[in-house]
Amino acid sequence: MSAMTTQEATRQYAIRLGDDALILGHRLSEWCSNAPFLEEDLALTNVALDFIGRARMFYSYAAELSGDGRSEDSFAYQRDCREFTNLLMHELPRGDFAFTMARQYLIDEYSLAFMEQMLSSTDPTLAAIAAKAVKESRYHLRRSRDWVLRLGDGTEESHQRMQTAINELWGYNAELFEMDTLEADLAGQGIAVDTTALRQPWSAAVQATLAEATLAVPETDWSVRGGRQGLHTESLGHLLSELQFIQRAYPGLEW
Amino acid sequence: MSAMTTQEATRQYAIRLGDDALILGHRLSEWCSNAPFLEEDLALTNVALDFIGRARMFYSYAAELSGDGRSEDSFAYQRDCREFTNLLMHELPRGDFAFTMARQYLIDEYSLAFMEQMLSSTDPTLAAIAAKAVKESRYHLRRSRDWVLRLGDGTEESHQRMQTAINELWGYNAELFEMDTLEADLAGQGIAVDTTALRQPWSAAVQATLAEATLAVPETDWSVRGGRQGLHTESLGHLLSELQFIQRAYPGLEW
Amino acid sequence: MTKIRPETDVSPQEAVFQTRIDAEEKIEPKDWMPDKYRKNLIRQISQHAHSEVIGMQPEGNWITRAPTLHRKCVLLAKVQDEGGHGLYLYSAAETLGASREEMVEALHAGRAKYASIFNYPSLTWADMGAIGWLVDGAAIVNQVSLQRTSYGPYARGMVRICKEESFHQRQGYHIMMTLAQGSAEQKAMAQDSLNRFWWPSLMMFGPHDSESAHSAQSMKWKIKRQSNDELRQKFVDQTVKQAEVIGLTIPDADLSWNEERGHYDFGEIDWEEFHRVINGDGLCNRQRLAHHVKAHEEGAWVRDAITAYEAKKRQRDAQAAA
Amino acid sequence: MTKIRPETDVSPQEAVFQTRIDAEEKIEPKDWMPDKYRKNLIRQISQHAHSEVIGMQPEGNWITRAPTLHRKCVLLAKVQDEGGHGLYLYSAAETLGASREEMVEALHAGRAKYASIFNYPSLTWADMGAIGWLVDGAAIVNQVSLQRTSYGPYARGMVRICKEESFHQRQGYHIMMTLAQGSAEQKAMAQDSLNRFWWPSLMMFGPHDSESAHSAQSMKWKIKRQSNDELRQKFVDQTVKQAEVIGLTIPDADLSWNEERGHYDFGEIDWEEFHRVINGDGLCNRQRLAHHVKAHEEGAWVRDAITAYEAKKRQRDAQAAA
Repeated sequence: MSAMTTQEATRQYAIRLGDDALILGHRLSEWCSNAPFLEEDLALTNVALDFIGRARMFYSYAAELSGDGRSEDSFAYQRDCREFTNLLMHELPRGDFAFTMARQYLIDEYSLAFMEQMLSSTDPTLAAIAAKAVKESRYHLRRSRDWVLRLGDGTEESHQRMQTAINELWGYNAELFEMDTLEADLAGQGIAVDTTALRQPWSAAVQATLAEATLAVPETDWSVRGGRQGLHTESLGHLLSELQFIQRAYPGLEW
Repeated sequence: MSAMTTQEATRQYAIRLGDDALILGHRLSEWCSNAPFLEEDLALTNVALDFIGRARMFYSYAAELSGDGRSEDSFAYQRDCREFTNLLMHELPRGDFAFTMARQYLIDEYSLAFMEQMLSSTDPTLAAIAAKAVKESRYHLRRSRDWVLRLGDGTEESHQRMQTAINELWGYNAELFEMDTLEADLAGQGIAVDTTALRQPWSAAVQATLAEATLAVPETDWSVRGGRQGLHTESLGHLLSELQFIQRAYPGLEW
Repeated sequence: MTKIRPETDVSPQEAVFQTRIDAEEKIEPKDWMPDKYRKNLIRQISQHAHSEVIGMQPEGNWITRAPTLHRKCVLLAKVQDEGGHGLYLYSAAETLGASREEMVEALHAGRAKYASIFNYPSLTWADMGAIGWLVDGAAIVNQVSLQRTSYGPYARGMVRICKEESFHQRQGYHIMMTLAQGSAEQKAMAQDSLNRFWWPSLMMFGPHDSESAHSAQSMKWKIKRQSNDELRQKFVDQTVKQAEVIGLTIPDADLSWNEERGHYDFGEIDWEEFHRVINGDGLCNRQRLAHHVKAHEEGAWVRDAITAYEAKKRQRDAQAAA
Repeated sequence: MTKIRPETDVSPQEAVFQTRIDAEEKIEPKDWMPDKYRKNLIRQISQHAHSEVIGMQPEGNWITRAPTLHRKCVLLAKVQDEGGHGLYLYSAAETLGASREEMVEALHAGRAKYASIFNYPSLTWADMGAIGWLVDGAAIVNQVSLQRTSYGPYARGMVRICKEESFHQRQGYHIMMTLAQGSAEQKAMAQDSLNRFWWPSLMMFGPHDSESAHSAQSMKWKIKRQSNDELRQKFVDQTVKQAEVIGLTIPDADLSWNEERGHYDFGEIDWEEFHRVINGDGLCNRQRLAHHVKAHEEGAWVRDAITAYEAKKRQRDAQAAA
């Protein structure tokens, strides 16, 4: 890290957060016209829009810090799998509605706490993004928490599906709260969020929700990591071939 | 057609046949590691390989007739949806195993008859391709016909699935036997196959198979067409974004 | 063709109803109305709702592939708006006594239709332009006219919908303009898309007035306010100029300005294609319906879960209150 | 660690068996063999079979995206060969009394393992090179040694498999060579892939001899013919040179030629990672198993249909004969 300026570290940090938001927004957008009923279709689209909007803000900031003519779209459309640094939970295929909602809930709990911390970032752009995101995340969390309750404490089938989803997601939790030197250094400067500190309150909140939803906290002993180093599941590459098709097939044009 | 040389017409004809083979081969290749049992996985891969191999022969011939430095890969990787001219049946998503096998059977009956005719094409390259393809198609047809029998006359579920598949495919039959002026002119010169003449024997063979498989011949009054004019179902674009990803993302390189 | 019933067999109630219609009063849900008026409206509004919902598919098809993040957001929001229009319209139909479940069931069973334009596929990004510009453009022409329709909830729904649609139409036109000003490939893509969507857009207004079922009675009841041909002419007149501005060519050799009529003359629509596509020969008919059925069926367990959860909650609340 | 049982409690049958082994005779399916020999072999052969079958997934992942039609065909054929190896191996295990169904069930239940290398994802096209070059390369070193294994069907299976594997290894190396000679992006892609697959390939040979369970008894029974560390050294020695030829760098700062040993010295393997990945923390563990289970479950109705069809056919044949 000694060789990296704070500006470069911040730029990379913004790209990471942009990647998280874009990839999750993409997975949510896949629900469009596929939701269990029309009202939910619109609601999911809303959340997708918020996340893609968030990605645009982070990428725009990264572009500004790059200062080499790159735009928000450069980051979304012109990097391959190994350059994407989203945390793995965001990229997992959408699965069934229980899986999508379980993931959304785990991420919304995380995201709200994260953005509340980022409000006081010494980097004014990051703080400003957080100010917008925090309001969205409050709404997202209310919704996704409700769904965990409704599906967990609904029918036998919905309970089973929600429990399976939570189990399948559980090993991706750990990565949310790990920091490499880049993030630790930025956190030390008051720029980045110290995610290790979010773990305890997050766990408490999630456990309370699972209990209320009559769901068991998984006793899983596995955990998968790698997103921040560009190590992904195989699903991400397929997502990118879709996401980037036009820009790759017709490079360098205005749309 | 008066403005088009025979060479140009033959080139376009070769691309059409290449497109049919590539797109079907792609759909078959999607089964790799997904078949109902291992032996069938290998068999499906074999058929996929034959069709992709066939595409390479047709595209190579088209490249030769183009005489402008294009290769077989130019046709596969550097054309967008509207330029692909495969008949629609080939591009439909793979569906369940019954759908894949029903389509394969309908196409194998067609393909064998087609290639038997193309054996006597006055164009020696097309005739040579047919000589190889005809042997493959005999094997393909034996296999896919067997599957129609086994699934049609197997369990109630397999019967139902096979009947549904046949019903869903039926409206794509008509296009197999239609010719535009390009093909009619080439057929008149003894180069292309007169597919209108294949319809009767094809129908008789298919009806006999369906009867043996205890399946009903659909009384469908719909038919969809457009492939030869580059009009497709929406699934083709997604197939291409996958198929072409590397060449689009890293253009102009050797692999 | 539905005949207008002669005045002689009109009941007193019906006469009053017609007087209110003639006076441009709005009919409201609790008002008396002839059975046929109700049925006709349910048919029309639910078809309109289904069209909005099925119409999410051809555009939804490009959300994951939109060429910029900005365009992606605009497209997502647009498709979301369409779903929202579907919701208003289902609600409007519900005020007439049709349940959403019944309407969806009628769609799945093939008894209710949706606009046949959505049986055409979206094959390139330019189609996101053409659909916004032409398909929404044609819809607006129709819907502006329906803002004055006689049934209150429907008329008010149209006011709200028209505002959003005209926004969509401008966005679609902007996509086409950008492509038309772009590379040769992009311009060709835009022209190709116009070629494919032009005639189907004209078909959206329905058969010629002389061939149109339901029309005469609908005009009398002011469910419809302008005839198919009048609306179609209006659409052609405005769209030809828009095409000129961005340098695209309307694919109609017979198109020419008729000084005398003050309108564009245009070529004959291929009604055979119209009927073929409506009756099942479009590139996407089966896929559109199958997509909707699949989402609906896959969502059944979720809807059941809500019902079960709400019941448990009511029971708990009741026990707490006891 | 399995201990070699002292000679004293060896039965006469077992002594004869060991004499045959020592004389390099092949044991055949109908021959008497100790129960533990049988179980040990079933475990090893079925794990080997599962590895071939699960190994279809990381490469299958790139079939639809291969960059040229030629490479696509080669890759398809390769993945097909892997499935074929799975088949030979299942058959070899079946000669020992294990049914394919049982073996697949053991895989799905997590009782049977597959090579942990396949818990790593294939993320770029270069991985098709690295997997062929390194993973097949490592497999060959092991399998060449197993051509002399004491169980006849397994030894003969290995002969056949080795021929195809060495073909695959050359294809993989050729992909890497092409990339290494390509653009800067391609070269970086190749190097990145080597970086990711190098250490996991060394782990394929299993724990150090001093830590290896089953090994001593397996060596005595000549199920294994060379130790994990011997095989690993052989792989390192041959691969380092191959990397040099195409200008890629082995990601090991401790790698150096040891003149005295006549071998390369190399750095310590991260055994913690090895155990983490084997025990569930790899990027693809759950996905690999879920993929296999899903295909198997989705194929159930097809397998049932075959059974039903064959039964009907037998019945018809019997009636015809009666």
